Amino acid sequence: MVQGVILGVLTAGVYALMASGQTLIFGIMRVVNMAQGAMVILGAYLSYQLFTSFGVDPFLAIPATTAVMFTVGVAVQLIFLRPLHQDDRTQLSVLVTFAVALLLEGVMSVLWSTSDRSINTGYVNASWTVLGYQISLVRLWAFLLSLVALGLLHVLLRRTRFGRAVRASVQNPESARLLGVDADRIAAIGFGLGAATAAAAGSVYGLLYPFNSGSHYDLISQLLSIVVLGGLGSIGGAVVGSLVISVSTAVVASAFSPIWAPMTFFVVLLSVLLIRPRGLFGTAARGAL
Amino acid sequence: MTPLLEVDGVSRSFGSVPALVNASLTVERNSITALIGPNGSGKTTLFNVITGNLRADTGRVRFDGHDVTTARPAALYRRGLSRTYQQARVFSQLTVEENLVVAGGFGLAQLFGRRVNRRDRQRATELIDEFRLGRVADLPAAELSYGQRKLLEFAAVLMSSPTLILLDEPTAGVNPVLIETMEHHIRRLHAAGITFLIVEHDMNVVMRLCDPVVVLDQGREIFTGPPDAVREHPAVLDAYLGA
Amino acid sequence: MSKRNGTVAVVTAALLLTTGCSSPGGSASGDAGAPLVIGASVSLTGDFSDSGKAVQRGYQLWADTVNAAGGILGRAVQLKIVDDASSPTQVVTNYQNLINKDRVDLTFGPFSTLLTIPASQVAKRYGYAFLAPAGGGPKMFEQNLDNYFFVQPAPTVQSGDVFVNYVLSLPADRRPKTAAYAELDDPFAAPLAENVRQKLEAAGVRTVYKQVYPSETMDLSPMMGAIAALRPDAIIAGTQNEDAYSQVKSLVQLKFSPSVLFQSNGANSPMEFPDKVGAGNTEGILSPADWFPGSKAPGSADFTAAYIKKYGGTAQSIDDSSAEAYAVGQVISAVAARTNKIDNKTIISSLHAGSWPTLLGTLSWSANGAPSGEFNLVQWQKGKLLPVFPASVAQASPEAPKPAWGG
Amino acid sequence: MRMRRGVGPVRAAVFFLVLAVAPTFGLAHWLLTMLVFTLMFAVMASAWNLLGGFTGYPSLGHVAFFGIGAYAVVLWFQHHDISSGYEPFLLLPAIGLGVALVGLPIAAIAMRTRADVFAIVTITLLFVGQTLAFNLRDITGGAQGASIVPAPFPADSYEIPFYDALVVLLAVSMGLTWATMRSKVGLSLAAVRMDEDKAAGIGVRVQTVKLLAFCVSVGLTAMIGGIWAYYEGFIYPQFAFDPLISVAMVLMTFLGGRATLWGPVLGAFILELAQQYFAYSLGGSRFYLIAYALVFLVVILVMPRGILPSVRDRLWRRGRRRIVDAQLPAGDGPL
Repeated sequence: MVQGVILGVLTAGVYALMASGQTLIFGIMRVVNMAQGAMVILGAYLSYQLFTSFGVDPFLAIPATTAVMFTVGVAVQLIFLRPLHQDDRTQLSVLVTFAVALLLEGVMSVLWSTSDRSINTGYVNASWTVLGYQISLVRLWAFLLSLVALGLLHVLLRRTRFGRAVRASVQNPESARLLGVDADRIAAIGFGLGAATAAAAGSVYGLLYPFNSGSHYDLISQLLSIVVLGGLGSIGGAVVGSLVISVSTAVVASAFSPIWAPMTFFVVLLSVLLIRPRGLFGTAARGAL
Repeated sequence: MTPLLEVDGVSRSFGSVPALVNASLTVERNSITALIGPNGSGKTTLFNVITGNLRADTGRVRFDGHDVTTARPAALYRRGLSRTYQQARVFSQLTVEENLVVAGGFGLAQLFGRRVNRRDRQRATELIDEFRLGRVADLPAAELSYGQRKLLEFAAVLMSSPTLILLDEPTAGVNPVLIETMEHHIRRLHAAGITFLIVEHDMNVVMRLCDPVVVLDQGREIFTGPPDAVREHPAVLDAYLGA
Repeated sequence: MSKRNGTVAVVTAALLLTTGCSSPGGSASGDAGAPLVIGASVSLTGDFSDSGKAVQRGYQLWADTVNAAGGILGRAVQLKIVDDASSPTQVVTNYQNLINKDRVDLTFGPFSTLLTIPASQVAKRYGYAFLAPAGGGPKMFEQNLDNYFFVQPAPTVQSGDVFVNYVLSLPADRRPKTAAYAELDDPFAAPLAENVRQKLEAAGVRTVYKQVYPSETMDLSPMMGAIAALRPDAIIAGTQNEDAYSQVKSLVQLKFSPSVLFQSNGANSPMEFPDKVGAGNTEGILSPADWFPGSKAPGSADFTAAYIKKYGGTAQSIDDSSAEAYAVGQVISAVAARTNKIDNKTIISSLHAGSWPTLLGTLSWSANGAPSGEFNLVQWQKGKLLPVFPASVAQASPEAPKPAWGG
Repeated sequence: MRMRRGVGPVRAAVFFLVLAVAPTFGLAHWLLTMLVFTLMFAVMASAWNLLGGFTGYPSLGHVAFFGIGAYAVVLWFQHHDISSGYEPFLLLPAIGLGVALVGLPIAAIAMRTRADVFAIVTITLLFVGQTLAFNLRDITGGAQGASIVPAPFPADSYEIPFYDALVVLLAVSMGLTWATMRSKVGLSLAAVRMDEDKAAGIGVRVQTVKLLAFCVSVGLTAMIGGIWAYYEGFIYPQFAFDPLISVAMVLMTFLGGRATLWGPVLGAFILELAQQYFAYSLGGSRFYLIAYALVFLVVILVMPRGILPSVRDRLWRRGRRRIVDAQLPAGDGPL
């Protein structure tokens, strides 16, 4: 039980990181990014490649992978999302980003084949014994890294001019435009940022779990549940959603039965939606960052 | 006889920001009441509370003698209270005719009947003629000009034979000819016995058309009286110029 | 208005009609000299694609070997391999196309029971023999198809029997007293582990933990944590691939090393397993295998040599799915050699009788296509996967108890 | 709405006549098999359109109901023997009705959310369905899968009963679509799609039509699930609740044209035939996924409203008219 909670909390960090990118993209553009999972996996492959070819530690590879993925994110926004018409952008963007996910999956399966990969560093199996409980070193590092990344994201949104512009466009796209915020630029950078968080999370994900080009399907269903649970557009909500989901899953798996673990968070999600259709921290018309 | 609409001490806030503070208002039968006030004074919020689109935190709303504070918009619509929106909300991919028909209200049984039957068409055609929309009757509303859409939305609310119509800025952003058209229709319908509550920025229109005028400022009602008195009233001047 | 669209639909339909009707009348095999076309749908993309490609290599290798020796009854073997993208819908279409459009002479099976069942029914409908290197789950044999032959030593569920026999062969004081079972919820792994559990319980091994986990479980740590807390003598795991690696990794992190660790799959992968869990952590782990490097079974040496020649690598790098696929071909060659005929009827009637030597050992089949042999038990010893039981094939004696992690 | 009378019904009659007589020309089995799968998707796309196209609620979880239908047939066979082989087809209306009823409370909850969140909630349904199918072993056989006795049809005409049943279902589905478009249900659904709050405010029976569309749509989908299970002879949770089936329905509808009568069917014929054919003939080149995704993207970017509306627009450009479910009014352009 306690072991389950420890695991859950440590895992939540990584999910929070992936989900924060997802929710950031939604907050800025009202786009449900179905490709977030595929971007995470792409990030994992990139750091896998850096590790196997050049021996770069996945944690150290993060600046490089985030930079690459930032570019990918900007490109996706500029090429595929910007041309969409405003009227049915929400519906179409779900499809477009899904197609992007398929595209990335296809590219990944060509580049790395479809077999499972995992990043095996020397310390991947190391663990510490604390009060009789085992804490995996990788998970701890992953957790800390996610906290740092989330912290950076927070600072970026709260303390910089870009952040203010982003928050303004989340609150009210109309007035943001009146204030001279270049919506297209913000959207591109926002999508880039979302992809960058996916890359950071991907490096960590590759250390924790085996992955293949099709792994993104499982991932996206969980990410979507997390962001809907927390409330679309709310980064705080994404963090809380990750905690709820990964702790409940881990506890159910270790104390009850793993076969019902995947069901756990869907049940949590549906019951939350029954009471609050907009999620835990979602707000009616305006987003909240 | 009781007034048609009574708003009594309604408050509503968004988070910590109060939009309406103990606001009250009365609309007498067969009047054209204007609701004016500076930007952000709570006019649209009050509209939304009256029509049931927003729930009041405190206070009561009575329509035609019934307490409708917690009524849903659809229920009020069926009772004869209908509204237009500031940005003219019409169904862009429906034709003008269909926009009228869909506003006409129909029961469960009719749901499975023809999309537009002969009776619908008859009723719609009358309005189309009255509002001179005949040339565009078969076009999707998306093809209309902004002013035509405002006219269409106005015409559509008449499909349900309302007793009270709330118009949210009927003349905003339309050309002078159309302003006259709007005024003409309001007068005509008023003569036919329909009551109006109008949010309007154009003071000339208010002066020509409305009596009484209600002034809202910072969520409070600060003045109610005939249009001539509005211009001289110190509180009103304060509200518009002072803040 | 959209008359054009209607027209498009009609034209499309008409086109389909004509192409459909004009499909070749096809000559029903038999001419000597004409190539022997064998069709197979294999998962080259999608969930099962890894093993799918290994199966493809096995088929191809057999075809090359046979053709180098003059073909089958003088007919060159020609493979037509198509992709089913791991989809049950596509696999049906593919065998339909292979049989009725391309009129192949024989069909070989796809990968996985899940795809084999719908595919074998199509083959059955048109009287084709269906030899499959994969598809040994219980549901497959419940179909009672007389054209189906599972080319492995035993139904997958019984591949743990060899482990049970090994445990029972130990003197009572060296047998594990308690066992924990972790079972992947798929058509093979969980029934396999259940089969082992029932037999071990009957033999007095107490079950202290039993849990089934779904296939998409990425994180097995919670379950392995629960097992480690109970400190069982043996962990018996019904596994596939990645979950086997994850289990070992979790146990290493939890610093718990049971004295017996049996994994039904994954651990018998000679290259990937040490790569994924770390070579130092493989020592002493047990797994069943039909083919293993250095096997003395008929044709094994030729197969190994040919494989390395064509695809490179070492004997250690050969996936046993390739060997199983190769064995399918061996069986066909054997039928041709014994009967001097190569048609589906002959194949079906021949294979229900007698025994057939392959590189997986000597195979024979019951009426529903279930083979009646036994697997071998292999164990990791000093970085190599060696057969340790039964004694007839053993290349080393079993190492027990399993040493601590890291060597 | 003055339509060009006669053209629609004639087109439909020709289409269904061709479909109905096609097998009597002795179509090869492989072709019939492809047509069977294509028709399945045509019905499902058409059913999806009733909800996703007309109402604008993009369900990504329809396959959950497909799976329920599939398992319903399995369940039935657990307690009954097969005799004529037609029993599962006779069972279909009951499955459709049953699943429509099951869908009612689900719709009531799910449709509390709007477009994007609704899409996600329906994805959740899919995974709930899959997990239940895996875990309710006594009913579904869990991860062992469940097999169905093969239909006792002669090999020569094995596909025909499936084919015929699907043609009937396609007629039903398109008939319902046509009836929807011509009735006030369609008018109400269109209003919901364009501005649900406003529609509710003017007394449109928003809830009723939404739930109706959902239930009819999932009921039809479930019936296809039943036929699919029977045709495959073996089902497995991952296959019966395959997200890609959901995606296919959406994609076909978008490709052909949302909220049109023929669009989803056209989309299904193009996509499913192409997919089945290319996966077979191109022999699993890994570039297949990339090509698929690129086609998908190009279609959405170039023809965001689908083939039919875009083509019609182009043909009637001088009319500058938008057609969604409003049929084009007759006559020549605006005055």
